[in-house]
Amino acid sequence: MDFILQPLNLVTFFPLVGVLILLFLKKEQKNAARWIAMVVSLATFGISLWVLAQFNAADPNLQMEVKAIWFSFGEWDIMYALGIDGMSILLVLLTTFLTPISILSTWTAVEDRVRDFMLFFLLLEIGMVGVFLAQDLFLFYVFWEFTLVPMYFLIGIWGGDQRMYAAIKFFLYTMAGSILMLLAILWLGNTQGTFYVPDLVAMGGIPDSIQTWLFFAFAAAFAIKVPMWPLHSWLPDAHVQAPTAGSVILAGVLLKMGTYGFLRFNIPLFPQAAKEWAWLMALLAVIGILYGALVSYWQKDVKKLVAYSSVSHLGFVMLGLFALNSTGIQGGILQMVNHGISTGALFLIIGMIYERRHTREFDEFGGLWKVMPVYAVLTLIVALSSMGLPGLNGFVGEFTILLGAWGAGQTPVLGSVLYAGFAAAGVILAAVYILYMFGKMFLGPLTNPKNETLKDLNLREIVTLVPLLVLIFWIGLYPKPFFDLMAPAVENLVAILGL
Amino acid sequence: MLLSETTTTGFFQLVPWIVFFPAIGLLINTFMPLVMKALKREWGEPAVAITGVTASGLALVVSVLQFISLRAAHGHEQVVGVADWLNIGSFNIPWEFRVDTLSVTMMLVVSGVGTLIHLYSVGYMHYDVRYKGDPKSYARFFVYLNLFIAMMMILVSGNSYLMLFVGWEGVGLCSFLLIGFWYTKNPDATDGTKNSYAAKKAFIANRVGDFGFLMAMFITFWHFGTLSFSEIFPEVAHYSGPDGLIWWIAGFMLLGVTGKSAQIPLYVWLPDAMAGPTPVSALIHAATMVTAGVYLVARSAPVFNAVEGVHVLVALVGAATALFAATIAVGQYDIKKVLAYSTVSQLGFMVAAVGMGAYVAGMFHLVTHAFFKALLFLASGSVILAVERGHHPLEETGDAKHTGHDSHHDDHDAHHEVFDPQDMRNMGGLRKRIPWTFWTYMAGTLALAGIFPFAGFWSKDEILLDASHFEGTALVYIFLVIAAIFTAFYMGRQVWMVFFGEPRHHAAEEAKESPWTVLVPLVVLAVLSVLGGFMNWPFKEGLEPHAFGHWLDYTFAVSTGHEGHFPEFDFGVAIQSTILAVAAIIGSWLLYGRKPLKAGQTDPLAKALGPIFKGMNAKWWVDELYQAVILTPYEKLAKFLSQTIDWNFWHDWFHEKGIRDNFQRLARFLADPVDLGFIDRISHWLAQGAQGSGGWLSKLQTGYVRNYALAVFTGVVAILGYLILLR
Amino acid sequence: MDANLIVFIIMAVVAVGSALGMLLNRNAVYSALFLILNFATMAVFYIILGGPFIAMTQVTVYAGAIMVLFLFVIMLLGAEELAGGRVKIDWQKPAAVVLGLLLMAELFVVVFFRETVFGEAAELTEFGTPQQIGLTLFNDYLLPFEITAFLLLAAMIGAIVIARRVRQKPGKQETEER
Amino acid sequence: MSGYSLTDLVNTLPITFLLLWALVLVLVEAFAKRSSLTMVLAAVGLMAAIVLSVMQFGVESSAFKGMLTIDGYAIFIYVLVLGSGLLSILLSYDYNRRMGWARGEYYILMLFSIAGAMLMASAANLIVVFLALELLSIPLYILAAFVPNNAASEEAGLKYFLLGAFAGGFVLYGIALIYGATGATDLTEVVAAIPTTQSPVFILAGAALLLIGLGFKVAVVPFHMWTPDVYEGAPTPVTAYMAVVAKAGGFAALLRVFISAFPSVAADLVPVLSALVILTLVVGNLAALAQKNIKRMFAYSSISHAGFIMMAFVTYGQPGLYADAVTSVLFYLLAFAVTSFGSWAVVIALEQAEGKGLNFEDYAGLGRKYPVLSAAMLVFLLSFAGVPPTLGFGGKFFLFRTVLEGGYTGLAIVGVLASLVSAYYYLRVVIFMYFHDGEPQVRSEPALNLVTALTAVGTIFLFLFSGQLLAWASQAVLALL
Amino acid sequence: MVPIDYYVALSAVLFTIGALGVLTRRNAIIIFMSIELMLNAGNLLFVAFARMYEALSGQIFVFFVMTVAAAEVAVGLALIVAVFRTKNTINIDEASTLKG
Repeated sequence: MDFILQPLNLVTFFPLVGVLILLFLKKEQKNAARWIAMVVSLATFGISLWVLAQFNAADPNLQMEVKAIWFSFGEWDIMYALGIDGMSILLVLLTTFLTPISILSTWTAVEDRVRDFMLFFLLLEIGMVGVFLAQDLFLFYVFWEFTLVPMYFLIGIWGGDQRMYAAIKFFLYTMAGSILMLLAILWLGNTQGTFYVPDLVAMGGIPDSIQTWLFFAFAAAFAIKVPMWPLHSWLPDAHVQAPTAGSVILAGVLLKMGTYGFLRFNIPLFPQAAKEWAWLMALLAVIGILYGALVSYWQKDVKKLVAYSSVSHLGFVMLGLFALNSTGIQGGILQMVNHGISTGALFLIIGMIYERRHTREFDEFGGLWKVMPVYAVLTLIVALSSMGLPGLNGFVGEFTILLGAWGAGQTPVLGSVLYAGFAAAGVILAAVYILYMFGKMFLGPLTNPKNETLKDLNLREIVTLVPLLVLIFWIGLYPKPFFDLMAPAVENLVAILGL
Repeated sequence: MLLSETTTTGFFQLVPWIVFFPAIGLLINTFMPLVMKALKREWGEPAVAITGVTASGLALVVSVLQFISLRAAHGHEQVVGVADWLNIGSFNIPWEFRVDTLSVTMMLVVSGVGTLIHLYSVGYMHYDVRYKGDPKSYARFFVYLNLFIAMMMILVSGNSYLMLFVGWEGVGLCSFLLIGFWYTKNPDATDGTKNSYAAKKAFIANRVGDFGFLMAMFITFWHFGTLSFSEIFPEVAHYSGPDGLIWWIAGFMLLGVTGKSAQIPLYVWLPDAMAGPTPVSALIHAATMVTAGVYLVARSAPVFNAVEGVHVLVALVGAATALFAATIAVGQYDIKKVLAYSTVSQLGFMVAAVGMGAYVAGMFHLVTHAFFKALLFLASGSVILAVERGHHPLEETGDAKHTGHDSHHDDHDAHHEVFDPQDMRNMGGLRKRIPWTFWTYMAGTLALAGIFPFAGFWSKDEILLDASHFEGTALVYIFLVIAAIFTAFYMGRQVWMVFFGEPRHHAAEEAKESPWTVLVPLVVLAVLSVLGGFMNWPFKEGLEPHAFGHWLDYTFAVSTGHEGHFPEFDFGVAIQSTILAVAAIIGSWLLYGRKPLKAGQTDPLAKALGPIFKGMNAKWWVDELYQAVILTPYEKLAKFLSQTIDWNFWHDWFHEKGIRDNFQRLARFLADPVDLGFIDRISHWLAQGAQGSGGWLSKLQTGYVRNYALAVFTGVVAILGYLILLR
Repeated sequence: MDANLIVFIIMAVVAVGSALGMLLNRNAVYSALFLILNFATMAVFYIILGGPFIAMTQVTVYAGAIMVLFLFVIMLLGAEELAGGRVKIDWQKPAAVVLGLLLMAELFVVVFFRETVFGEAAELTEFGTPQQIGLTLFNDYLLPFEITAFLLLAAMIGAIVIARRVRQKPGKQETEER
Repeated sequence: MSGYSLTDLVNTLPITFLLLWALVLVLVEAFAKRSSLTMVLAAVGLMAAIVLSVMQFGVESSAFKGMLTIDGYAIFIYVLVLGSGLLSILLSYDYNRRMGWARGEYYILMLFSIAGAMLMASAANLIVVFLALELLSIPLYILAAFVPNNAASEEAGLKYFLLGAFAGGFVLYGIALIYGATGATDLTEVVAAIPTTQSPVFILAGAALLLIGLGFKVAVVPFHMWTPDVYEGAPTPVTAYMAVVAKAGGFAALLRVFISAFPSVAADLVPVLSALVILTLVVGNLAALAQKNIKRMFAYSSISHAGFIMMAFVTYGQPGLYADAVTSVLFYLLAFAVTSFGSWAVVIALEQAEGKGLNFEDYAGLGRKYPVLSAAMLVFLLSFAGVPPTLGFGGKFFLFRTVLEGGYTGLAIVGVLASLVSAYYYLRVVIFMYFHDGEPQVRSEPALNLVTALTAVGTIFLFLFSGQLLAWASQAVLALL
Repeated sequence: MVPIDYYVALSAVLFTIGALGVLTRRNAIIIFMSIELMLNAGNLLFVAFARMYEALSGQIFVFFVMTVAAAEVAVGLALIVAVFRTKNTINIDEASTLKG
């Protein structure tokens, strides 16, 4: 019992309680399903706050570890090992935070098979939290792959017209990457004799040439998930077709699993390869930043625009991580959170208008500010956060990333400040497409008569957005607590790199 | 001094309130309408106005207190920390306010002019929201204005480049919001005056500048390890790093300056920005925000001083802009466009000044320009308001009726004659109908034209004086002098066209003077425009000499490491420029004053200059050029990438056709080779070769068991063959 | 030349010839008869190789019982010759022949191109007699023997299951059992 | 003279009991003529045999003059095939009645076949291997053709029979060659004689022919072609049974024979095995993609799973590695068995007479109408695709691990790519179940539901608690040599 | 005595002919007979080797093979008869409805 009540066990598996209760509901009990999911996810969030309270920010090591031998195979011990440190705690909090918000957003949007929806959603939460907490590669892989399944259904059942195509593409794409990672994991287990990540990191000693192979095998999985250019082709499909809550989680958390993977595994496990190939990663990241921004600009569908903007934003994160210095990595981590909040909020916002108008084409909108001022203002704030306006969260992340990348550009890691330079140009392009989006939707005259009777946001919708806005301002104005949480762990990581 | 030293130094701790007061104001005006609505009451215009003006006014009070304290502290700078902000490893930027003479000067300008414009807006916007048919926007306007004050205060008072950048982008945002304030207007305009388009344009052009700023910050940080002014400036003087590094910093900053202060090549957004309500044009796009670039250069004086060559570059950019914009201003008909290009031109003066290292002159012109250009814009707003009220008189009393009026107004815009209350060709003879406005406008005009003893004369003269001494290049002086001539000319042209002659439109005929809230700020600013020049009295006799210069020198001397020298007044330069200005005004009288324009008459200058005037009127086709060189290619590229590369090629062709379809084809083949006719063809060929006759081929039968057995057998032969023969 | 060898060659020719006869004959009955001939020659080889009991079993069980069963079924079904013409997959036959030749070649390599060869075996008496076979079978190979018992039982049940089916044909009803 | 004692019977009690029980059932069927009674008794017998097997776990012995080896490995396979038999019987009963061919011989034949599979797992003599193979196969030929007056079923039986006998010929010839090289058929004698043999090429060719014969049984490409046809034509419970038990028996014999007797040819066989694996994975998976009939799809998928298992077999000759290889094969077999039975149970629940209800379209709307059943099917499909947290993933994980340990990275990459492709066709079923609307016809039969539930829960829980299972499997390995 | 290798060679020829029969004939019964020929080729090998090693186990093996053959014949002929009843032919090519 003590084992089960470990904080990390609880935070990971508490949603299972909800799943079990939901199993016993009837199909017709829609509201009950909603409330159960809501309460359970809120409780999970509460538990994650409890974890935060127990977390010692000054300690760079794993904390609150839960460790047990799961099973042995040959000479391996495969561990059930969960642990949390500065690199993962924010992402765990982000996950538990976004889940109830997403659930709230589905209150009226999802009417079909509500129970199943909530069931998949809670399962997804388990998988996501598990990914961020798992400290054993095997366990990590289990959670990693497991997240595919509920998401597949969220897209496939409750998605748009092309949902089947999108769902299967999502599944196969991500799986394609992760199986290569599986091989690399096995290789590591074979040569190093353990899957326990801290041990693997401590051992080191993988020959450089092999590090490169392993690095790219892991990178294949993560880069597809992120998605890094040019592996992003699944993203617009998945995002556009997913239901709102699915998009929120997809953008908010699932993509972070990729960047987190780079951070947690690629960099510390293969430091040599990371240093050697940082330029390539940074290059792809920068291309992603510019490409995503340019492509976003030409979209006719709001959701697609935001989807492509994720390519751009995640490019920033990757650039920060592969600056391989404390500044860049911390910026990268924070930007993961920022992107989760901002893009999550954007998807919520798109969902709100979609629920009203059942379209997302720009041409259908225009001048919405007039009829939906509250909605417009909230959108504006989120959009500005997304384009990195100082004082809002996006800026803090992007600035520290660019600063870190610039610094890395002066060292052999990247070798050129042009990475940071071009990435910074992405800031301009971000303004272009964000303002394009905002302008198309809210500014100009209200020409479409269908929009004239639109209702402004109701209280539930505002409540859905407000927590995100609070964070947008909080991180933008006073990010210190966030940086403080991750700083020791990141310093530790940078020390491993030995730069 | 009324206050003791200890109390006055205590005022420094109040400095964050220059941001907090406006912030509180904007929060109140944002949320109170919602709260009151919930309470079934109304948060009316008076409440909004009082809140907004008070917020700004309190900021002014705090600024004044800072001034007092700083005087008491003999100009010693103070740094007031509020909280940690970014704290990453060695990178540590707190929220810190810097109180020194430079920042306090800016604070006073911003909050002073800002408060006046708030006051002005109380009356102006009352009418404007009704003419635009959206009375609910009144509160929104004050929210934006307060936000702007807060952001501008952060900009001028931050103790680090990063904090400056927060304000820098923040005011950019406010600019965006306020330009797009009437976001539904002019949807069909193609010349960039489409309001939402103008707003975007402003933001994006600014972002390009911001990009430069960011770059400058990155270089700075990685070579000085900090972004804090107090730590960088002492280092810069004896910097011994890679060559050209500081040059890059300064160069990138210049890019930022060209964005924010509307210099070549990024000035294009500012004229379009006049789509915003007039108080906005006055406050943001004339008096304060656009001078942020000038402030940045002045603030970074040590950086600019530390490297050769940058001075020339900055000064040339400024001077060229001054001249270029002045020529365009000559060809405009829109009253605010003229002032807009005038602003660009005057900003060019300032940038040229600070570029030359004449920081005091630049700042001096910044201050006086803030007075008289704000005045001009506000007065022009008053003119516009007057014309608009003449065009369709409003019932002053019943707000309730305005909703009914809204639709009428919209219809009017859409279907009837397009009346532009800002077009000078629709004015004329307004002198008698709106005398207060006229006289204050005159004060502003003379100040801008640089006529003794108006404020503009002193500050512009100081710039010209410095330019005449400038060792970098003589072009700066020449450009500036010509620009000054143009300035006088287009202002003369404007005054003749607007106030003299006969009304050319019934609206001008029935124009009404504006209410007192509009006029009071005009008068105050007019007084400042007249007297403002005396604060930097250039003679040893009379007033305190170079008071403004010495005041600022507390800052510049500390930061640049050497005392400023203040050039003696040069009568040669002064008289020369005055004569030229007067001559230009006379020239404008000859063209526009002597024979006032009639309705529908073409501009006499157009006849005289022909294509040149056309160029001036068309802003030298720079917008078109940018459209062709940057925007269209950008859109083409975006379209190409997104449709052709990303979707058609990468998504559809590569993934769908290339991978998926071929994959399925292969799968089908493996599962059912016979159906695809592949094996049929081989069999056909075999049959032809072996039998020579295909008569019996028609009897189609398939024998799969034998096929299967053959497969097994093939496997056997192959495996045995490999093991026995090949191995 | 050794008389044994001559006998071997003659018998081998007969064996191969009869096998080819089975392979090539259009008529199933003839094929079966050729196969019986082939099995009989096998029995001769078995005797030469010292397996009189096996040879006897070969003749009685294989050539006798099993092949009679074949013939019976052929006759029963009236399937001496196949109805229908040639087949569509004509590449099968050439391919099969080529592969068959390849296999034979491979096996010949196995047989003849080795470092050591299996030479002539030593003279023996008292080998492969029924008594010896029986002893070995029930002594060392009891388990396989038992397995064959179950195998035959299973086959028997299976044959019954397959054959004992009530079938309904239009116009006549009959119950067939085997 | 005999040298046999009661211990021989005791040691082989699971097999002997089962065979004797089958004899009893023959009599019962002959006189009682009630198929339900036979069915119940068969199930009881299987359960008893399971109990007997488990009781023997840990005992290591040989019986019948070394003809049979009873060790943990054998017991593992015993339990696996006995359990599979039990599940098959559960699947069959209602099905056979509903389809109208309920006959007691069905269960008796199944018992014989199971005994054959068990003998294959224990066989320590090539003669026994051959006979056990036939004992496994001959009932299967009949079971495949069990449907009366049904052309498809009869065709399946005949095809299976002809090709099986053909493959049997190769096995026989292979054994003969080995006998020729070593003068022995007992595995220990063979391995002892190999170093001194005069004709190593006989060993090589013999081993290859054995591999081919057994490869036919487990459906390795290019010896697989009977599989889809037979799986489609045979009654579905028989298909389920065949897919698991024939594979288990085949691999059981393959591993024991090759690891015990032919480690010497391992190096030579590696390219052959690798080629077989790659062919199997490629053909099996790609062909499965093109299927519209679910039975055929599962047939091809089972081919691909044979390919996966063969992957581990590639490493069998590396000393110190065969233990892992065997463990992962056993685990994979178990995973495959559990998952496979579950999925076939769902197929049976949807199958209609005359071969209807077997196309993907017939699964449309299953997710909405029968959430539990479709959830179970989802679990099975995910397990097949190797998505955690399912047994299938565990199986693949250990398998790939072994392959990588052996140094066959390329093979492992082919393997993971194949599993990716497999996800595609499994997902297609999921798509029909969940994303299409339809009116699926489903039968709810207690036995069927029991099997579905057991296997679905097992698929997940056995993975989560696979520690014990692995321990068991790896213990089973230790006894092999 | 004749060298054992000759027997092996003869067996190989017979085995191949048997396999060819399976591959080329369409009559199910002849196919089946060909398989019997293959088994016999194997038997010949066993007997020859038994002679060479002077071990009876080879002959025993032949004995078992014969039993297996008998069992197969019982089942196989039953299947052929069953198919014939349904399709009225024993042309194996007719048994090709299952494909794809």
